[in-house]
Amino acid sequence: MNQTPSKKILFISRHAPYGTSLAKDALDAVLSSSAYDQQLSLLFMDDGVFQLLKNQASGEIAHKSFSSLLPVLPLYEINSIYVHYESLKKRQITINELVLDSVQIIDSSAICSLLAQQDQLLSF
Amino acid sequence: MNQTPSKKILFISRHAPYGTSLAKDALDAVLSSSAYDQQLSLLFMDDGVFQLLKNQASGEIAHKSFSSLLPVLPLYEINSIYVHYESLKKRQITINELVLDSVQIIDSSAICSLLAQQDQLLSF
Amino acid sequence: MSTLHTINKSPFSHSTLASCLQVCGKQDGILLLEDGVFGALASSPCAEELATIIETGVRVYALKGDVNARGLQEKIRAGILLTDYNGFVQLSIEHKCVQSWY
Amino acid sequence: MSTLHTINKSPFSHSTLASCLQVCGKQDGILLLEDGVFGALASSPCAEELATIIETGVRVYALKGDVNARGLQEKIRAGILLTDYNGFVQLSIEHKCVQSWY
Amino acid sequence: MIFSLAIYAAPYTSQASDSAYRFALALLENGHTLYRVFFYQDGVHTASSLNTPPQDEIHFTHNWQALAQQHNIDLIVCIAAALKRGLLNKQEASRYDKPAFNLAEGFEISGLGQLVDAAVISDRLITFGG
Amino acid sequence: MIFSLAIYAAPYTSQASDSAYRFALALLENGHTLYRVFFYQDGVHTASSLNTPPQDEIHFTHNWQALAQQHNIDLIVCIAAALKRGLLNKQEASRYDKPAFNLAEGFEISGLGQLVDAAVISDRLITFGG
Repeated sequence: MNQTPSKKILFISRHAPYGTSLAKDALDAVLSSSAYDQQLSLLFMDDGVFQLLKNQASGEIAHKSFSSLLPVLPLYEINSIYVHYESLKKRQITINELVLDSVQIIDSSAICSLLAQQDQLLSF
Repeated sequence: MNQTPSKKILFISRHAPYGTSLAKDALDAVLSSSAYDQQLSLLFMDDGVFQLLKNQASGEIAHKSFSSLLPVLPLYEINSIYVHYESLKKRQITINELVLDSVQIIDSSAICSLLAQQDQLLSF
Repeated sequence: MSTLHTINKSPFSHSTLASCLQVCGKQDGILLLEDGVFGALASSPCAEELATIIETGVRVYALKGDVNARGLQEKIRAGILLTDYNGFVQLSIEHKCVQSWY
Repeated sequence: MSTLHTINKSPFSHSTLASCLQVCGKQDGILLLEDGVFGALASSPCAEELATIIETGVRVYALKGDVNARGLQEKIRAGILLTDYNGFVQLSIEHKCVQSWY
Repeated sequence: MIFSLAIYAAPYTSQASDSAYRFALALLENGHTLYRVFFYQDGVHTASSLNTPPQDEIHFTHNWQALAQQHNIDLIVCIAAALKRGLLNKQEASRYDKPAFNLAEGFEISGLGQLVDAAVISDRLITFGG
Repeated sequence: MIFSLAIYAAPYTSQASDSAYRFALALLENGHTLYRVFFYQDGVHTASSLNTPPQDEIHFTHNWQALAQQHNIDLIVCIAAALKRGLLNKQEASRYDKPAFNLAEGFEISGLGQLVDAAVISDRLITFGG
């Protein structure tokens, strides 16, 4: 890794929490990557926006809740956290229902530009 | 199994061929069950109807094609093979495109009754 | 006798709930579990069809543990009944067969 | 620079193609593979949006091996380009990034 | 009432694996019988003796072993699905000249016919797909 | 150009496993470099030495081993995903007191950081999800 210049890497998390391990796998990948000194961002879209809901009480299904996991993100070197506006709207989720308040809500065309600016996409 | 009376068992195959192993797993389950002297039927619906298309040339993806596998069904003790009418219609598939000609095309309400007549459903 | 339908996928990303509603009879029951509980939201793509079928007498259930895990306690639409695994077992007995849409 | 989008699920049962089309820009490309090739049918739920996006200049490809395997040789709609794995590699080079919708 | 379960979902990947186990617990608590659990497709991975989940995650293999022993449940793994996915008992490992086997105690490898047999013997067969 | 692949799909269950291998073949044939294949989620099962597919099905484990040896490719299996899914090398088997190990030769167990490392080192990272 020594001489390689820093890259813009976007993690795209599109799956609902709990039903499959993909949402958790994406989060683990983001957190493990934070030590690598790259320009990391994270985008929630489609059912992935459900990960952001407050009041997840996953005690009954024996998993740590995303409501409690996601707030660690700002402590890591994640430059920006994006949430797809149309995905929220379609699910009638409002901004004050989200567990993170430092997110940037962006629409489809902004996502198109965001993708185009990256050096790599990690798709989950 | 000795004294148990014969049961009506319907296999429901709802997944497209090749993309996942579910379609093949369903077919294998049907064929393995034919030795058990029960009243077996098979229903294709949703993307499962794609299994029935003629001219599948799966040589390029290293799987036996369903076009060549499904014609063995009538040789086994499968009482009836059903295909969901609305699933065909939605995909604009016509009857003469199907590799089996002994199938019964039934609509949604007939499927509702068909399910209600069964002793067990095997969902694929 | 009738059929219990179980749905474990989100109707926002999978068509299983829509498929189930096509063939669900008046005597049948529907159980939403795992990511299927997103189908109990008022914003669900199948919300209208679900409302119609509930009016005809079909009982639609959602697994409480899965609803709570996803933070949907306050967001479930009226007419959806909450249940637990004991209820799931009971439902599977009250119906003759179970069709799993996955 | 632009993005190559790959779709490997049937649009009749999954919403991945619809999601992709929402954010696909004019410079982007789309590759349908595995069960994603069902998206190349005229009857696909996303057929209209796909036609619109093709008119704006987006190139939409389908993997020939997956098309033939499924018996869709004669059923692919006009405007969809057939390619193979060498073409897939080439497309991934011509675009800056690849987003896999699965 | 006699139940059987068909589990097609991979443990640790799909929640359906967990749902199936909870359903089994509930039916047994309610005084019913669980005749057989049939593991097929990626469900076969449930039966690996090498599964090593973190302390704070469910150990499905141990859970099913304990339940089967307590309630005399048939835990059947489909042989065709198992072999291609790297799940072998001692005999199969030796037949195919493999250096190890990984089928956990309490699970048995058998044919796909055991699925329809479960459907015949049981009053209810419930499928848990991934 | 330098490529890496991320494979999340289970072999024998999802065609994506096959697509990934064919993509790898094509990129190598076209003179490009494959730096690393990172196996995560159910993709880790690709690395099991016990996989025993029927003669007429693809042997993904052997195929990747051969390709890696021929072209000097890093085959990395995510350790967290592997352990819970019953994929162990000799050291992990001994650490967790397991009776056997099943990581095939040529594959290496390592941390999730190797995924982002692959993204950094490579010009293109392509994900194959199940």
